[in-house]
Amino acid sequence: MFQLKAAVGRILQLGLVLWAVVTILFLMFRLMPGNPMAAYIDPTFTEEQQLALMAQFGLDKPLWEQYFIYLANLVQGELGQSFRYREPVAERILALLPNTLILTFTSLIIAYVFGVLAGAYLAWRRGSAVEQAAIPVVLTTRAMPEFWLGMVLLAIFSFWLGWFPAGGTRSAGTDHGNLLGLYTSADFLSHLALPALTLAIYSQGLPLLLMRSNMLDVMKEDFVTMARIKGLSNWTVVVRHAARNALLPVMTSFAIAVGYQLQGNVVVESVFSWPGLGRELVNAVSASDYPLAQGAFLMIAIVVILMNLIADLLYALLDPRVTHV
Amino acid sequence: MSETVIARPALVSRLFGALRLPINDPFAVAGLVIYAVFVLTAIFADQIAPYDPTEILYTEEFDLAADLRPGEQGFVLGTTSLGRDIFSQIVHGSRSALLIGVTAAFMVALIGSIVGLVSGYFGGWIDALLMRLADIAFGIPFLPFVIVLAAFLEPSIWNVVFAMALVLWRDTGRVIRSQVLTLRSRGYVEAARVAGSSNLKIITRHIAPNILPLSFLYGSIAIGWAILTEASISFLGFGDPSQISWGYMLQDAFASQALAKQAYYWFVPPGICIILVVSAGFFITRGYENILFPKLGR
Amino acid sequence: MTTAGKHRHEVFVSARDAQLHFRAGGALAAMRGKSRLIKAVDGVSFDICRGESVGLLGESGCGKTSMGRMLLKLEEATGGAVTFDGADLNTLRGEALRAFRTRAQLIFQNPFDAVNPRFTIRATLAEPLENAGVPPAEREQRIIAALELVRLPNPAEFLDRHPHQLSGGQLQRVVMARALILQPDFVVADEPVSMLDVSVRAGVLNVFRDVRDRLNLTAIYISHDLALVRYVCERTIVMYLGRIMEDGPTEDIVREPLHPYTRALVAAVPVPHPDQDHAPLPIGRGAPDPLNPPSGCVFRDRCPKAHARCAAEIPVPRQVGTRRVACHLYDEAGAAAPGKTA
Amino acid sequence: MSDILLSVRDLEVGYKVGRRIIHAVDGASFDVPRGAIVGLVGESGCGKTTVARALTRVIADNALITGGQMVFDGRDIAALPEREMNRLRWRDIAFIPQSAMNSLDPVYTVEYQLNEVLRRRGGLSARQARMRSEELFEMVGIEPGRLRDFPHQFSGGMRQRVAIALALALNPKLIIADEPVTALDVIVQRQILDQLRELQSQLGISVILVTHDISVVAYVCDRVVVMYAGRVAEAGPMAATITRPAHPYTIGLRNAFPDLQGAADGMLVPIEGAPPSLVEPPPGCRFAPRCPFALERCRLEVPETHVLADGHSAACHRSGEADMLRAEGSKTQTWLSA
Repeated sequence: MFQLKAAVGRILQLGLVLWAVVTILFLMFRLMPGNPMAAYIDPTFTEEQQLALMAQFGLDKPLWEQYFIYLANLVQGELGQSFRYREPVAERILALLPNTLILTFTSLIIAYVFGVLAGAYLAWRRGSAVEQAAIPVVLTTRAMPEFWLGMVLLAIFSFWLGWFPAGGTRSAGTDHGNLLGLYTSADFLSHLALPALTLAIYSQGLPLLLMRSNMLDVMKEDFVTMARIKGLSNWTVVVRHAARNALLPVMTSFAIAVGYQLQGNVVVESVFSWPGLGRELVNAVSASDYPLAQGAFLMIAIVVILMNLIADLLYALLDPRVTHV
Repeated sequence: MSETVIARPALVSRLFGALRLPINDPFAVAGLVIYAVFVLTAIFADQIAPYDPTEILYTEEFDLAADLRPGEQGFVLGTTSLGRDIFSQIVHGSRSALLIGVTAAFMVALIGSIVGLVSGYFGGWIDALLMRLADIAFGIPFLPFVIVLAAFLEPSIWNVVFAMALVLWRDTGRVIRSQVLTLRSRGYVEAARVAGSSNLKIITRHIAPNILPLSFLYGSIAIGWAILTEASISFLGFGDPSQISWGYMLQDAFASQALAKQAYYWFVPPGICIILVVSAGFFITRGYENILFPKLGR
Repeated sequence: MTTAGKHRHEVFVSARDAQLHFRAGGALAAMRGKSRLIKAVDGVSFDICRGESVGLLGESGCGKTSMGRMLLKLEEATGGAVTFDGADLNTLRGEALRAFRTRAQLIFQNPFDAVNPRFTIRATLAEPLENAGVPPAEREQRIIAALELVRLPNPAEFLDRHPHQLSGGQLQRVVMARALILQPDFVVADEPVSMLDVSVRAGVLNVFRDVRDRLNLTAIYISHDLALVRYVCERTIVMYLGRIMEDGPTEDIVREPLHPYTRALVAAVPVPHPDQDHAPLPIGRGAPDPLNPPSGCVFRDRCPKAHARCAAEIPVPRQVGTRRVACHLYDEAGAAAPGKTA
Repeated sequence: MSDILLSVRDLEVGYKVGRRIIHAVDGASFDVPRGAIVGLVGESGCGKTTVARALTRVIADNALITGGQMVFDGRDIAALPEREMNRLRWRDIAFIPQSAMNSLDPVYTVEYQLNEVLRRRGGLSARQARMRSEELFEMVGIEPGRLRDFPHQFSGGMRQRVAIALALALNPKLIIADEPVTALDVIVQRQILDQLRELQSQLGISVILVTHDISVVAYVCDRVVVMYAGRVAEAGPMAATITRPAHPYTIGLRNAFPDLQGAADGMLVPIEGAPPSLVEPPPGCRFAPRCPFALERCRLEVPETHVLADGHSAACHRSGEADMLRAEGSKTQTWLSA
């Protein structure tokens, strides 16, 4: 039986972490040099708007009171107004989230499918020339700045060969109706290709190396030796016993990788002008649009924390040693 | 006490022995060689670089030496759109990389090791507190955090170091803590307790020498992280414009349409340099791949 | 003190209703509701007189090692008291604790784990001397003397070697030498030969017996092996799931075990000759589960003689002849021998 | 049909360490009769476990069988092509490991792991496999209801019973049990040994019981093979070998073993020294450096195996003087002066 109690405990714990991150965010934006009110009030707002915001965020009150107002606003999903877009931050962020998620998941799924298979293969071919050559190459992909890889791919496939567009999610003048229509269109997919490939190349190293080293560890386990002594076929030994056991931590790493990836997206989205959370964060910070920056940061943090939680739950669900006590 | 003075050389040699540098692994050797070249380049940058990296150069015909291809007019790697020597920028870029890499790695390894040691050895409420702090650090998205921090603080390469010290100790701290937990249950640590050794003595004599290799491994990984982070931050335009770094060069190239101009000589070399230095750290720690993703090593 | 039989000396080490309870999985697991209370030691009382050697016998998970660690203040009792030479170990601090650390020593189970692999034998043996403030000039001589005491031939040759250059038997002697170098009066040996090969075990056991007699040590010998305990201890305390089942002269326990658990234990010990009893053991199948011990007598779920009372009431140890037995079978006999309960 | 199920002759198994080959087993010969339990006994590093694994031909990556024969039921396992060897595995030769915890795959139920063997290796249908699994669990004394449990849900003793059930699954002719009770407490150990002995005699299987514990051998074995430093020192019927040992090593071992039924004041006598390094073993008898009876000859010449009586043999130059060795060897003084 799945342990509900343990899961609830973990959720509470991560709730605590979320609260801490929110608090750090509050302090960061309030204690920054200069006028703390600048975090919420654009000097170009009309006086009326300024007063309304002052009241909403209690900016005339002492810091601790502001903090509680800030928390109360957060709980209601109230993140303030973007200076640049003159629209609620929450709406803006929720509109950008799908773009980021689709890029993240597409690239990670590619990376994991490739990484798991290649990792298992390299473990199986341990000591061979292929393995000797592959590992340094994989380590090198982990050492690349993602945005640089994106730049190289852009220079080659977009500017030189002209196979893929250079940025954005759709070509000018196209309209695909709703989101589903957009995401399934060929135009969108050709825009997605390069950024997804960039992130996939960077990310595949993690599942690959993890799968390989887990496999190598599992292959040393007694139960694998026993499977051989039982006369089971090589396929059964390697796939059903070694790979099945090695896969467990790789699966849970997927969720954590989503969290990591989201941070890496910040640069890759900028290179490919991909209208996602990361690029929005960068632009907002550059343009001193603090409410928007704060909101984007918060959203990314929430996904990171959520993914940490999912990783734990996944682990508990997949490992019988945790599930069946 | 005279005894400690005598014991010191032995301790030092023991510490170095503890690092167990993998000199029979060709990739590790390659990594060490890359590090050596990198460090030498950084130290002698002024002697190696033919020009000041920020100086705007002119050709013999007194034209702006802009967008020259490699080899033209004697510029080994060509020039930028503003007429600066790319090769000199590469050479000087190694300075900021070294500076950031080493200080950040040192901070991360130091803080992580101390947290891990204290948390693992003493346990109890200190452990609970430190590990909750680590949980929080794991909840902070690192790159966005650096961006926001860099935006609020004066542009400086130290922002990256500061941010890394604030956040990235978590990985090192956790792993070292679990290592300390195993060590603490070893018979010889218990034996030292029974023999009446103080906590300080047990930590310095029996535990620290065993975790030093791990700190070192994390340090070399952190060098790579620091350089990559600085590159990302500079690329996004939050770097220190007065300091030439590889990330700054890439941003300059990207913003100056180098991709469309097919100016590979401009944006490829800095990338290669970053890859070389970062992968050097990975090569040295090869065989310890698990430490690349500590959160997963349950 | 009636249990001590021939020892009519003062009580040196004693446990009074000693408990060691802890939560498995640490504080974090407790917060998540994952942990459970483990009663490693649960209400153990005994007195050990100066110069006595006592075996703590039991299966894995019976609490014998935890009890041994409490006697050395490596764990603190969570209930009851453990005293050493009249001092309560839980309140021992500062100078008194330092003095205790020189007087009470531990001999480890696994010699390869018990010495720091980076240290030479000299450095290993010097550590307790440094802590005790022995001047450097005297140390070498004390180290050699300690190694001679444990009959390590040509001790000077070993001083600069590292542990991996020694055999298990040699290393275990080094571990014993380290325990003895400060001339303690109390030693706890935790399965000191279980990791060693049979052909060298006897040598280490003989050294242990010899040194104990020569230094008039009070010794606790923790083991799962009755035959070994019999070789080194005149008195044995049999534990099961954190409690004492039977306590008395070893020879009496071997010849005529009283507690049903001890009976099964004695019957189960294999002997190295062909003519032995193959009758089924007088004990139920299954294994002790420290997480869910039965109510009343912790042994009742495997006991062939369990009756209703065993589930309802925890048996109190009673004097039965030379021994103390915690079993409801002896309730009347216990009533005959007056007054001695925990 | 011969009475001998397995005949091992001059078996050599080496481990590649760097460029050298270190022989963990260096010319071991012994027989396993049908329907008998043979104890393979010796101290750590004597090669007993290596022999056991060599019989399955599933050995460490750096290990190799460098010589000798293992004639099993008329066929030499050492020379069998891998395909045919694999056909033999588990159907004819099964294995009980020391730690069933590590030898059962943690992510599958016990039923899955029994099924795997029964169906993939035994060719049973799903229904047959289910019936056989239940039958096997009943044989080893576990409720069939626990088939659906995962390995970690069993106690140490129960897991060892599961391992026995697995070994019996395909009715093998030989079961190799590698220290099957070493990790268990005495009471459970005794219960498992009783179970093993009972099933073995019921089914008429041969068992090789690898152990370091002479008491265990004395409790369950019919024959015993004593190994020392990669070679067989002495082999014979259990009772004869234990009561009338002929090799000085066996004699010494007996003195070193505590005996709960012996006199209370008996002294244990160690064998001084340690087993020789297998990297550079002594040229003659490998026990000679520790042997109180060693002659000049013992240090130079490898002793041959001398047959003493029906099936009892010892590899000792002085085995002709076995009675004297025994008499002298039982004295403490003999061993202390060595």
